[in-house]
Amino acid sequence: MADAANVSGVLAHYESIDGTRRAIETLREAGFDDLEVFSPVMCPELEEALGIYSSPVRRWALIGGITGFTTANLLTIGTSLAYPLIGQGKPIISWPPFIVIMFELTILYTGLFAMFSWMVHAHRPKLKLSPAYRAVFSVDRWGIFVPVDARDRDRALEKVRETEAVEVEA
Amino acid sequence: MSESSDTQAPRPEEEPSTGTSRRTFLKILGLSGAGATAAACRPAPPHIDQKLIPYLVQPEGITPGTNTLYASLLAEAGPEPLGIHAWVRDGRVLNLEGNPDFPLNADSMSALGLSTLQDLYDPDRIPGPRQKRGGDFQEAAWKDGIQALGKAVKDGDVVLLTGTGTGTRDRFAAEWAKAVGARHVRYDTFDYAALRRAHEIAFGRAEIPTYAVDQADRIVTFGADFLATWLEPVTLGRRFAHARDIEKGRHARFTFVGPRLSLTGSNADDWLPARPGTSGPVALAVAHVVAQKKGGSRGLELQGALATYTPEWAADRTGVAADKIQKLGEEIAAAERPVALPPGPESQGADATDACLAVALLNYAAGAIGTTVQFGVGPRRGQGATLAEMKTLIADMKNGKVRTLIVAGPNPAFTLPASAGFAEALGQVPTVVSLNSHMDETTAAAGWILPGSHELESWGDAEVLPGAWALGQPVMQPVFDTRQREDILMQAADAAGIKADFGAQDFAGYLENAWQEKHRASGSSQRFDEWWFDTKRQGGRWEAAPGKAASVGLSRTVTSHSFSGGANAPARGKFDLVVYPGSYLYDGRGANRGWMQEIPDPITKCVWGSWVEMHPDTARPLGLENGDEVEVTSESGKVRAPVYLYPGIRKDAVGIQIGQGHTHYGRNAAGRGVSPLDLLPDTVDGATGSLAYAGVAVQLTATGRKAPLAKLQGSDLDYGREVSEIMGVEEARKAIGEHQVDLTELVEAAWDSDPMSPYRWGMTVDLNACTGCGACVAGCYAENNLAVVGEERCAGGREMSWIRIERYFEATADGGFQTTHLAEMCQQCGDAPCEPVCPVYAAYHNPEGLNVQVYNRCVGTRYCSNNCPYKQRRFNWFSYDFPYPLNLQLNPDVTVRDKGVMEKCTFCVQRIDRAKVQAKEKGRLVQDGDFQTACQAACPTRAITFGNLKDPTSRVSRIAKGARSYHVLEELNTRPAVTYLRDVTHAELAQET
Amino acid sequence: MADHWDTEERGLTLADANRDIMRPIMVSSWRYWTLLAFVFALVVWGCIAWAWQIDQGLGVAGYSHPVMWAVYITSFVFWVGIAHSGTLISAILYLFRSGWRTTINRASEAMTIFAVMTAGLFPLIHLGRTWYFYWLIPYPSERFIWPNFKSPLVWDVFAVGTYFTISLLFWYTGMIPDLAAIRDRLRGWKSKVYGLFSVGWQGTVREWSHYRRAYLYMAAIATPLVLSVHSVVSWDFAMGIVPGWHSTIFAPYFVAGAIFSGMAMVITILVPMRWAFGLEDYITDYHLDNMSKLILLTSLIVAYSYAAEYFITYYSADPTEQASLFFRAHGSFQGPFWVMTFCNVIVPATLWFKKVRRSASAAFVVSIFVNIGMFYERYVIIVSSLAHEYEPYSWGFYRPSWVEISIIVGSFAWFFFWFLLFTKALPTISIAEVKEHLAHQGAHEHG
Amino acid sequence: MRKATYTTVGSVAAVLLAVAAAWPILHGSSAAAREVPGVPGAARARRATADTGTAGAAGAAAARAAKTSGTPTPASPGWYPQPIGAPIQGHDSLSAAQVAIQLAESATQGPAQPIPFNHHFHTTNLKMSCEYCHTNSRHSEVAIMPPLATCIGCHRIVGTGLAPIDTLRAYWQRQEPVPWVRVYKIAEFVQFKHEPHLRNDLQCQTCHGPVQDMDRVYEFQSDTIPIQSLTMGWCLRCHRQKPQPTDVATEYKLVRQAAIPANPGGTEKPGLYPMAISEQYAAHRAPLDCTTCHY
Repeated sequence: MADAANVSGVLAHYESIDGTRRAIETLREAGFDDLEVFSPVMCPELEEALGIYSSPVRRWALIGGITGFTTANLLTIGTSLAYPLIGQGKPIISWPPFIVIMFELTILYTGLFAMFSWMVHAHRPKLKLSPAYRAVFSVDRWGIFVPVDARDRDRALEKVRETEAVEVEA
Repeated sequence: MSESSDTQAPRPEEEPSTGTSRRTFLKILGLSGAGATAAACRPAPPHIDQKLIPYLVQPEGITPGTNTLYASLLAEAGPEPLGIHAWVRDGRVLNLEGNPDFPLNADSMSALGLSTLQDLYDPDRIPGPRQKRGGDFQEAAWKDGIQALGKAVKDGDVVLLTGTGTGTRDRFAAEWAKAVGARHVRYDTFDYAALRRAHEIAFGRAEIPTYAVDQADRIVTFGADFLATWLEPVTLGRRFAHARDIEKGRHARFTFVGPRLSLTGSNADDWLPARPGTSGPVALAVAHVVAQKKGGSRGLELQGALATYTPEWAADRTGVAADKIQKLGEEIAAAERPVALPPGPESQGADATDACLAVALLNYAAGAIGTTVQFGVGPRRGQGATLAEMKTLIADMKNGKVRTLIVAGPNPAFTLPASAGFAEALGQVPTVVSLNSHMDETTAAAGWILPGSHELESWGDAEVLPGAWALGQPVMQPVFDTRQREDILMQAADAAGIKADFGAQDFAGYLENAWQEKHRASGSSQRFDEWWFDTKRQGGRWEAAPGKAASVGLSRTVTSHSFSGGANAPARGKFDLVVYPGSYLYDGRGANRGWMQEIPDPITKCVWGSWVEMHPDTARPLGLENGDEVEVTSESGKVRAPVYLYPGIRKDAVGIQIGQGHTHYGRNAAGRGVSPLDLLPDTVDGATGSLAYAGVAVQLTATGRKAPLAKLQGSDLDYGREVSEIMGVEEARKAIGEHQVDLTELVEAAWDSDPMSPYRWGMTVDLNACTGCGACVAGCYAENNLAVVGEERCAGGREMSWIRIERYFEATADGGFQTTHLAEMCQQCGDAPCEPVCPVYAAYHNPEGLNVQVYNRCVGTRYCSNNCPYKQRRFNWFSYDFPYPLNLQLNPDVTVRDKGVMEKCTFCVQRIDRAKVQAKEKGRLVQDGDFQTACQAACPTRAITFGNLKDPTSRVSRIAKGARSYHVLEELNTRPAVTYLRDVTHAELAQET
Repeated sequence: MADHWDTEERGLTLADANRDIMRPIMVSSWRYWTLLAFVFALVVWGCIAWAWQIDQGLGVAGYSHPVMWAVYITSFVFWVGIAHSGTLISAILYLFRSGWRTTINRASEAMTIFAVMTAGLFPLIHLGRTWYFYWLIPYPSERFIWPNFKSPLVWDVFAVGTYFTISLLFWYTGMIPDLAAIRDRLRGWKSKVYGLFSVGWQGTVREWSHYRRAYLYMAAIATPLVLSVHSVVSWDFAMGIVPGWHSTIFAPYFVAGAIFSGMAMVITILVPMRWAFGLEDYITDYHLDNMSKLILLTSLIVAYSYAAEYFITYYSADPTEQASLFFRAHGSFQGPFWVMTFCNVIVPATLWFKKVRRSASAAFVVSIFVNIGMFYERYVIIVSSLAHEYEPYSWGFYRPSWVEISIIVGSFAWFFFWFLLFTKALPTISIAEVKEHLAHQGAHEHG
Repeated sequence: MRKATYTTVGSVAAVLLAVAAAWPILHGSSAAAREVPGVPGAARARRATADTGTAGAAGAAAARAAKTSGTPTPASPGWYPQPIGAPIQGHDSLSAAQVAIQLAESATQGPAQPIPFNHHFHTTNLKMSCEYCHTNSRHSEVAIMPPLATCIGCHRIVGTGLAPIDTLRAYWQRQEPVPWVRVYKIAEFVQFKHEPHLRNDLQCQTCHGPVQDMDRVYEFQSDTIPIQSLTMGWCLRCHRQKPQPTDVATEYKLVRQAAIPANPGGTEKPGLYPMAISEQYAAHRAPLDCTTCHY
């Protein structure tokens, strides 16, 4: 095909999650580990198939929480000491009300960290899309891209043909 | 130099502004307190903001930015002469306090007295000479005015109408009238002719005795509202509080006889609701009983004369049960030093003299004459023309016997009943010249207005006690282009070419001459100028006041005197009309003073209007509720006003207050409310010819409309919520007897104030002493730049007053009620709910225990107000303006609050601050007596005490630990710094459930 | 009637999902624009009223002395309450893996955002000196003065602020794959714009894996957040000593109320929406049924809270408290009180009947009642409590002025204005999640 | 392995963020500085060079000198109240060159007055004290502008023929006060009092700057206080320097202790504190309380 030219690899289209999963397994057995798999929907099965079991995002979330909590502490206590004014005999540093602030800031920072960490780890934001990306992948097709150079190309093609690919670009 | 500066050039020690023109020292504002003239966060007017205008010559004894006190006299403020200290800063009078040396009101004030400030700075004052051309007044020059007046004087048939007085001003008026061949008529709204006449009949002394209420152990008034409007309210109020000082073991039982519980009545233990104009017969019957029971020589003298006037005789005439009269009589007979006070205007009918005479006899029978009722030592009071005499004047005016009428003070066109026809008569007089400072009804009918200065801008004096003289000196340059009244008259005489020798160029000189005589008479060793200087400093000379009362005997003729049976009962379907002078408006002179309109009436708690008081049991069957408009009709006229349900009035009577219903007199007064004087026929007391206010029957018809009635009190009952507390007198005596003051723990908890601070400011309010007169509220208005917001906003609950007097009814066992007046300001809680909720620390607890409100930090969340159980915080819904010259009265020490800011009482923190600075200079802490809060300074009965709760030696810390002390809403544990002392009554209270 | 989302019967495919849900974005009608213009006009009118109030001072509103808080704070609480269901549906139901949220979460999250945006206006409108609102925000200044963190109002600033941020992120994150889909569907500058917001999403499994975690954690933290926010709001009152406010039941009571009103508002919005955009295949009666059940549940909780409030008061034997609650039901504000009771307790009871639950129009009517009822609830709590406090002297009354009414109307317009823009510019249903649902169904068939 | 990196990076980030958040609180000044447009000192030097040709060079030189020599540092703040008898800051301590700068710029700064009164001449040359004319400063909250009589007192004789003096006399003959233009204007909601400040031995120069070296008085902006003058922070810079009886933490402890009336008869009882402490309190604690200035 026309645009297959600028793809240095093999791109296969699939119409179901299971098909894709099976294809991935086949390809990985054949030693093609560095696959790029496109999916219109969120499907954990494929992650397993690709051997992705964990994401660092959770650690970032934790760190964010800690940061927020510390900030809240410093903010509430620090400002109260900056100009100590007594109201209704409450201590200058009175924890119960401060806990509300701490709670809120903890949540806030966790959220922000989670958000930005997933983007960082997914190498987003990006304006330029991968050459292997096809618009149908955002509609109802799954895609597997096997980046191979000319030498392995035929072997890859033949492996791909074994799978349930509905369309193959090479 | 402005016109004003060519009035009498004063001496440094009197006048802070030698040589500078008025405009100039107004600008000195810029120097001291631009803060006061400009609202928070709003730029001040440029001339104040951008320039610094110094004195030309700084008068000695004046320190810009500090208050200078001047002793002076208020003779026309209200019912009584008040000795004052005027607080003057940068040439402006800021505040008034009582003059402690003054023999009458001493260091206390009345609301009316304080509000003269607003009279002085009234934007509606007549700014300069005016001539009526083509129906309305045009600006004119002084010299033309003087010429015109001079010509009129030359033409003759002149009547000079002045108020009554006991001083040199009165003497001058008489002398001037004589010199120019004019007729001098003195007129006051309320003449005490009947009282004088009665004592003339009884004891051959045509004078008003002084009622030593403070000496009494049993008090009964037959209608006199002596705590608000009758004779000398402030003085009598002080005496009354003294007689009922429970802490000293005294508590004279007090009975009120009359159709309507006035402010005085609301302080009484018992109420005998006699029909209007029938307190005389009651007094007779009581005297009868006393004469029987007490016997003694005096009793025997009278038994014969009083034989026929039995309680039964009185009962069916007055509507008071015979047994009650009997009981009262017995109690008086049993008392050691009882006192009976005569009817006041509201209960003076066509037989006023008889009524007063009856009371006089009662006093005689009870042995009060000479002890609690004293002759020859009482306050002097000028006698004005009675209605009868005024009617002759009116007649003369009508049939052209009067060619020129000079009005210098009174406002008869408003204060005389419409039926007397003074207003019409004015029309018949070719030349009417008014020297009044306000555009009142009389002045409005004048052809020339030569505005006289306010008394705070004028010279004057008064003989307050026989031989004791008070001096009134001008405490500031005239605000407007006005002149001392007497000077105008003098100049007019000159213009008329009359060679009258007053011995001086102007009245100031004339007055000084008069005092030179006094100096000679006093035989003082001082040179006159020194003596004169001291006189001005202390505000008068009282050494000559007589010590002991004159002794009097009963005149023979009395025994044969036949008394009237009092006014007749109204026909079926009609009501007795009770017409009474307003506590704040008095005879209407308070009507244009914003404060007097906006401070709620002590009884009804209504503002800015008129109302018809009715008993609920009468109104409800007629389907009338608060605010329903009714038309009140008598033979002489009709008025329309909303109904107000008041359980303190007889079921067959309706009450209307004097004071509203002005057609002129300024923005606050004109066209507001109604005047009951329109309903009065010109019936007079037979013996004296003074107006009969009582004994008028009126008809009531509901118009079916609602009329605005701005009542500020939400509920009349406190539902036993520990807000106002009252206890029986025996219980109180017991408690006080057993009580030990414990000063080991002065403040409940440390954070009430910072442990490191030597201060915890606190206040006590003695509900037993508090009569509810409202002087404290006026004092607060004057000190703290409180805005006057007007009727609609008051009706919306947006009044700005920092103190309010809550009036609650406590049920008594006999189905009646006792009234308590609770002066409530911010309680400065130690554990203040308002503080922690403020998101920006605008409300916080200061180290000295004050709940501070930092106006410029406030963003206006209003959470503090929600969280204040006492609802003592006030919010600036709008930016309220102080139209010139009212802004000149603003206190530079207090920020004027702008819209969107919460404000409240902070115990006059500005005064605390000054006191601390001065104390630090002396190297000590602030002590008792260093300063007073504004409310405390004003209080006539000394019900308010203020001081440092952490100082074991301070009065407040002891009083706060007293037997009767409690905190409002104590169960909330807000630990207020304001402690209340329970009210005490002789009445038997119903069990609160 | 299916008791699940019967996609097979309806024969939906992944492509259908894309097409149907994107339709409003692709085509537009004059009706839409007229409606938008009308709503915008109302917003402008509200702004004028506010400007007048700032210029004149708060006096132009109907406040009186005891009643210092009124309809502005009422609306604040009301809108914060509305905001709750969104995150509840998206976060809590997500954690509970309730599939039926799939088609309604996007719209309700959008509603959340706009509701918070509306709610956030009212504290400003209500301030006496709005121009100093920033004093409530902690920022360093030369004065050394900071906000008072002991004040519930400052808690509000943080709670609402956090809630807005988190909801926005959550909403946006969920939308990224859909934005990508739209990007791929469109051409030209529009495509570029959507491409920008879709942060170059191309749905590789690696992206999905991080994305999935992030989304999960946000759901996890949004859940406690959603419960905390209305608790904090309720403490604005519970922390006060005003009788009728000072009650420990407030936090749960308010949270339940919030979800109650929120769900109602979701129905109020979804029913017309699905009619207008023909989304009956996605928002089915089954979904309405579930939402109605939630409304019924929360209505019962709210009813219980009303009862509990009275019981506690009776049991406490505190005269002021009792007087206050008696006044609430029989005083000058009894009208609003009984409206509230009727709308929040009686009307939702009809949802016991499956027929009502399953009928869109019926559910819609009920939801309208609930919205009204919940507005009145806050009104009653705030105004009637303040009007009848400790000091009998300062018992008062309150009636809103034209300014307040204009501003309230304006605020509703403001909310719908944003929502209309949303329906035009963004997928009103989460395409990705719908397709996920369909895809896995497909998978089961195959497997 | 990767776990470790994440944790380290994370914790570092956390600390950084937290400190960033806390920075302004711990260093109010740095925050405050942001609120001041420009650094006055620098600006001043620039003006000097710009406006007055030759004096400018000297000015720049002097400015440099000042940097090295006696410019007070916050550690020992020159603007902090000095004991009585100490040379008035800037009067004797300023070098001739610095005086030159002062004069040069004061000639252009500040508003023009109806009469070009020269403080420099009266104080520096004639060695007149400030309080000779501003007599009130120790007795009242306002220092007052001198009454015209005070000026005339000397100038009836002195300075005949000088234009400004004639203007002055003209005012006197017209018996008209001089409408001086206000230089220092404190916000209306601040209740400032001169007397306590002078009684605590503050020099006029502390707030008003080296007036004695000003041809025309302008609003003084101290180099050592990086805050707009006459703002709250500007005041607080002194007030916060005042020795406090206790630091906040212990104060708070005291409050709590005193809340429980421990050991009866002891002085720890609330309210009954040894007057010594109270006096110290009275002397020192007040200046930080809001009610000192706002009511």
